[in-house]
Amino acid sequence: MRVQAPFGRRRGAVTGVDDVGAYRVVHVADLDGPQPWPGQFYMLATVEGWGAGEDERPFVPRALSFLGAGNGQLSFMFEDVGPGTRRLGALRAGDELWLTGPLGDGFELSLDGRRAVLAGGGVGIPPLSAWASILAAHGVDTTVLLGFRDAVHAAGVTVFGGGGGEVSEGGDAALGDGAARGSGAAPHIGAGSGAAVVSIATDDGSVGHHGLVTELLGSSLDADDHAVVYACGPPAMLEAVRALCAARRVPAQLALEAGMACGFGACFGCVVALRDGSYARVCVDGPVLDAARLDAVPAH
Amino acid sequence: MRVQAPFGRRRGAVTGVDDVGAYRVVHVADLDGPQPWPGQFYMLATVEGWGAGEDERPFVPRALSFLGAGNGQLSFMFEDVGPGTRRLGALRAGDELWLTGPLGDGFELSLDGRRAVLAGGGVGIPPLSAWASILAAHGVDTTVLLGFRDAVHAAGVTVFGGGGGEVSEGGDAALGDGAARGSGAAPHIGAGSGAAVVSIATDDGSVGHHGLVTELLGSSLDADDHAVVYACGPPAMLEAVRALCAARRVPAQLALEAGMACGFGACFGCVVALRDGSYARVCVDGPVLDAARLDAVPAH
Amino acid sequence: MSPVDFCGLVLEHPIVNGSGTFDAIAARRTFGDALLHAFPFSAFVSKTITLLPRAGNPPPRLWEAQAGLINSIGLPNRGLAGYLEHDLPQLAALPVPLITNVMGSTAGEVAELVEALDARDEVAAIELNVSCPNVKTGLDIGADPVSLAALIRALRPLTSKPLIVKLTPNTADVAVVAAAAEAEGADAVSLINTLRATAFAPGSGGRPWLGGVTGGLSGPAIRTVALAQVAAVARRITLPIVGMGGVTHGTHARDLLAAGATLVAVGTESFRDPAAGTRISRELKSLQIAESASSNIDVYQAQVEVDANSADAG
Amino acid sequence: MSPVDFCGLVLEHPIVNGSGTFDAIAARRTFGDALLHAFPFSAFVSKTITLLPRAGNPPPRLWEAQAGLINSIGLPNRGLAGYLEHDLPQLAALPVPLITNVMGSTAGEVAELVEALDARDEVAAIELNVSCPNVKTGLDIGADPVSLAALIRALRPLTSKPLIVKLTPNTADVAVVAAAAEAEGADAVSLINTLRATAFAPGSGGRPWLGGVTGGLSGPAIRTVALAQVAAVARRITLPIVGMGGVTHGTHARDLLAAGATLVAVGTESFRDPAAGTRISRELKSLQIAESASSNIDVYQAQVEVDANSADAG
Ligand SMILES: Cc1cc2nc3c(=O)[nH]c(=O)nc-3n(C[C@H](O)[C@H](O)[C@H](O)COP(=O)(O)OP(=O)(O)OC[C@H]3O[C@@H](n4cnc5c(N)ncnc54)[C@H](O)[C@@H]3O)c2cc1C
Ligand SMILES: Cc1cc2nc3c(=O)[nH]c(=O)nc-3n(C[C@H](O)[C@H](O)[C@H](O)COP(=O)(O)OP(=O)(O)OC[C@H]3O[C@@H](n4cnc5c(N)ncnc54)[C@H](O)[C@@H]3O)c2cc1C
Ligand SMILES: Cc1cc2nc3c(=O)[nH]c(=O)nc-3n(C[C@H](O)[C@H](O)[C@H](O)COP(=O)(O)O)c2cc1C
Ligand SMILES: Cc1cc2nc3c(=O)[nH]c(=O)nc-3n(C[C@H](O)[C@H](O)[C@H](O)COP(=O)(O)O)c2cc1C
Ligand code: FES
Ligand code: FES
Repeated sequence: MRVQAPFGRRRGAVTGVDDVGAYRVVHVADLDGPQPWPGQFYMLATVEGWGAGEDERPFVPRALSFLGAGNGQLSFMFEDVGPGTRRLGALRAGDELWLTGPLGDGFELSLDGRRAVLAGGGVGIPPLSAWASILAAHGVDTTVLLGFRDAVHAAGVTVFGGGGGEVSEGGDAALGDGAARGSGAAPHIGAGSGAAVVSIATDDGSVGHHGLVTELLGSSLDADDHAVVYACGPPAMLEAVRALCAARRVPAQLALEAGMACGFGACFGCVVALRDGSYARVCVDGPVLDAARLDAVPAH
Repeated sequence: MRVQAPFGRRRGAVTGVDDVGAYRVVHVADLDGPQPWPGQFYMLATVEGWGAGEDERPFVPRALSFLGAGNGQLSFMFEDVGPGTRRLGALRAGDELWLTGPLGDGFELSLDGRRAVLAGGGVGIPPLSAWASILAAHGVDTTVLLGFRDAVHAAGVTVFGGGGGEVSEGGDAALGDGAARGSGAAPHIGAGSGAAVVSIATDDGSVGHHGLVTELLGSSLDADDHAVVYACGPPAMLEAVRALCAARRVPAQLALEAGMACGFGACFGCVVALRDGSYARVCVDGPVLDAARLDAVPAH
Repeated sequence: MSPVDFCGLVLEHPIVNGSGTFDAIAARRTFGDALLHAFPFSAFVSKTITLLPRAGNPPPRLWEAQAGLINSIGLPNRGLAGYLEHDLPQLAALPVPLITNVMGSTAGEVAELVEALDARDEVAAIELNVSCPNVKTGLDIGADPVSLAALIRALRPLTSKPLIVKLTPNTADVAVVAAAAEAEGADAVSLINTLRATAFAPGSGGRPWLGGVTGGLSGPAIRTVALAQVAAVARRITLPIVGMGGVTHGTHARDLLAAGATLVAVGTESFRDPAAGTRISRELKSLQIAESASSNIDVYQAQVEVDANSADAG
Repeated sequence: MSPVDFCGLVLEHPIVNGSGTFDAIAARRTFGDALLHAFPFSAFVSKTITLLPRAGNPPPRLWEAQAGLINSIGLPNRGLAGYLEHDLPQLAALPVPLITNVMGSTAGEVAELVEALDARDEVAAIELNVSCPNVKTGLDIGADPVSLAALIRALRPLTSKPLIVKLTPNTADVAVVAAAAEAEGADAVSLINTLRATAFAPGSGGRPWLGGVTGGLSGPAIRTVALAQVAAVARRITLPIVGMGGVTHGTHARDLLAAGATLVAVGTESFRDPAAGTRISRELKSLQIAESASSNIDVYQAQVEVDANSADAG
């Protein structure tokens, strides 16, 4: 599912900044931009000071999924992993960003009566959180399974159920009736009330299940495999999800990452190898791809 | 006159920032650095955000004369003329600088009974102001002639008589007894009390003489040419001072500028053509050169 | 800005795209018809087309360098037949003339490409990418004036469309190569292509990051190298030149034009700013207006004189 | 860090300076004896010396580029006699071995330089700068394997000191040139020298900024080009290599060593940080300790595995 972007990059002012666990959430004014679809992303660069980080980088803009969108605002969530996210993390209200988007293909709402399972972790949260809001708005009951390093990172789960760029409380529990929170106009395609049940796994056991999120996913699918899995997270996790779903013949949609320069198909830099031997550009053919098209999720 | 620098660059935190007319004055902590000599300079770069300005510059550090030094602090004064000074102008208290220096040869105290005339303008003020303090401390009466674009720039004159990095009031008048302000240990080599009389010329006549500072200098030397002229300012002004002094056989010391990469003789980039046909490196053979060594002050 | 004549093509302004740096088909999917209404270039240069389809290099294909980017894309394309069938109709719908860029590993391959494109009205001009190793010498054909001359000699009779030779910068004296292209009847040259470069995976102890091992450096880092090469070529030949390399602003375009280029191509900057072509052509136009307003007196010199006469300049 | 053997010289660490980027005599005037106590390089490479004195190019000589610097210094030096009389005694007082870099515009000139330096005990090794145009071809001698081979053949018998050939990067295939140097008995090669580049005075409508018109680009902008060239040369020859180009951090030095260099030279970074050599050799040492601590298991791979096994990685 794709919403087209205005042509070119545009400026947007930062309206606020939050810390959510180990993550930074930045809210940006985007008054004239279209409403994006979950799984889509934006290319972002700061207007000032882009280029003077470690090793004279960043140079190209950075791809970030939107976490929330609405009321003329977009929000993004990230962790400091390099010069680009470090610079973005230094943004304060009033600072300006260049943004291009929404870009790429988002998740497909093709449940065919199956239940929705959202699996992911770390900075894979934003598209899943945005997706959970849409599913809730459509009255789809969802199971959300998230893996984190530890409790500090797991606090990132609180963005779930926020929608529209706001951040509300949440945790390892049902988030309540989602339809009430989502955009009222959405058709009620789900069988349920749009409730989301979130389970967490942590590496160190400090919150939720002590172990991997794929263990939660395995148990969940063992219990009921009439599901579609929507996943986003680090490559190794996505590959584990892919393999697990493939083995159980459960359809899965994976929101991939790749090093990008342009985000709109111009550079052919962001490819992932497909099962048929060809390469797909993650930015225009994805970032959400049907897991069946991949033999494996590459390590980078 | 040269004070040697500690080897290598060192970090210093900005302790304060002032606006003085059209100029910015930045104060930097330099607890362990030596006391520099007027006319010497430092190579400066910000620790963060150097390199992301217009056209991905600045890359190399920028040469700035010190305006004041003492009490573990250095101060610098500049106007925004490009990406380097723009970035320096964005510094706030607590931000950090890389600094190397003091560098180069400063002014020589070789009056031989002549009076001291300081002539300059614009961002040529810092070395003259520092020099005026030393001359005052030595009991030398000085005539200070400064040219500015307009009243806003002329307000820069208030740094005169400050010394030690502090900024006091001042203007188109005698600044009083300088020895009292300078470092008490200086020998009293001057015939006078160390008073400085400052005259200003502005392009638009909004303050002081309506015209060029070289007109003030001409009149002053017409009245009494038993003088040494110390000058610093834009190339065209320095060249006018040089020509005027040469015609009157008045010795002059010119504090030159040149595009620099290193500031310590390493790159051979900052040369100026000498009368004898050779090139001198402004950073190690200057920046203060005896005017008699030059045929002309080059435009850049 | 008055229209520009480039090998008989009348273009609205001097800014085109660098081959392989703008996929107008993907951009239309992303930005919709807005792309056509505000198309950033005065002519569209296709990515390099080869006779047979190519998948391109394995990822990673990009490395972010200092003020630049290394790519080892590996010229993925559908091949000639796929280009003619799928891409050409869509590219013909663009509001500007189409320049098709081709490469072959033998003269025969290139000849086949040129003949096929010569037959298509949608193609306004042909650009020849000669950054391709000569099977005998191992050197890029474009690095060696002798191989290049032989190639152009073979191709020139095959088309009456403008033939642009895209030179490689990885050579000892690009002007000599350009002169060889001119002597054999090329209509224009374009330069610079990317500089050969590589990077290792962080902390890997020397494992090349790029799937293709070595790639090409583009972006601001190469701008001053591009300007020197364009100036050197312009001093040697009289053919029109498409100058490129690190252009991110109108001032850079103007420098390349001043160095002797007729057109300027924008590559990597479109990645950072999809509408960079439009912005840069506007910036260029303002500069040109400002310069002609000062009745051919050098604006900068005039400015310097003003400064020198101000009181500060004393 | 264990000492490094380079052509029989035992050096304390692998970091030296690039020729022409550190004037130890001027630095001593500026920094005093502190320079000797904390000398940043394990060997000192002089700037290029020619037979006769040279004043160098008219200013401006520097242009600040994107992540780099263009210089057109023009090899100012006192000439051989002046070097031997004035500079050599002061350079001999440095706490590290001295490598003297020379250039000549004819083979005879270079021979004279090499013979004179061979006679001086203070000189530990001779570096030959071959970025100098061949009067006949106009090409840099170092861009052409044939001219270079002839030159080395003539020089090799004149000295038993290590002879390092500083290659030019402005060539189609630097490995071929390096192989020619090896075949004729050079002891080592060093690369890369600066990339040919230029800039126009702002707003001048195309007037070259540099007094020397064209200059050479150095600094981070050329780092990835340097790494590709060093790797290409290391694949071709077995001689020790002095790798350089844009090194600003220990990681860059480590990359060049991983690519096959024995020593790494720091050039432009010393302008930004006079003690960069010391910093970079320390950074390199820490990296090497960290890597050997992981018992030859690739640290980064190990780290990746740790990440992949963390809960975030699912
Ligand atoms: C569609 C999409 C959506 C995304 N959404 C999010 C999100 O919502 N939140 C989030 O935090 N992240 C997101 N990412 C990931 C984010 O874009 C990348 O992690 C980005 O590279 C971070 O930039 P950086 O400069 O901080 O780190 P980088 O320095 O780019 O480091 C990230 C990785 O890039 C590689 N790398 C290191 N140096 C270089 C180099 N010089 N050149 C090329 N590669 C290098 C290494 O593998 C490194 O681990 C998304 C990515 C994509 C493609
Ligand atoms: C010894 C010494 C002492 C100095 N003291 C002071 C001082 O106290 N206060 C002060 O304000 N200034 C001082 N200067 C001048 C200051 O160092 C320069 O003006 C400096 O270049 C400003 O940097 P910038 O990036 O702001 O401007 P720049 O961009 O460097 O512009 C300044 C000039 O550099 C040239 N230029 C433009 N682009 C480039 C380029 N890419 N590469 C090379 N040159 C270019 C042009 O002529 C331009 O007018 C001093 C200089 C010297 C040598
Ligand atoms: C990602 C990428 C792909 C490219 N693909 C091609 C190509 O297919 N054919 C070609 O002739 N040049 C190709 N180039 C080179 C560009 O057309 C251009 O010559 C070069 O990038 C320098 O310009 P720039 O610095 O503005 O990018 C490519 C460059 C990049 C960055
Ligand atoms: C200002 C300057 C002067 C140089 N002078 C010489 C020289 O005299 N002889 C020489 O062989 N190389 C010279 N070089 C090239 C350097 O030794 C080095 O090869 C090049 O700068 C790349 O390294 P870097 O990026 O670390 O500076 C000079 C470089 C610079 C920047
Ligand atoms: S990021 Fe450029 S094609 Fe995908
Ligand atoms: S600035 Fe480098 S020698 Fe003077």
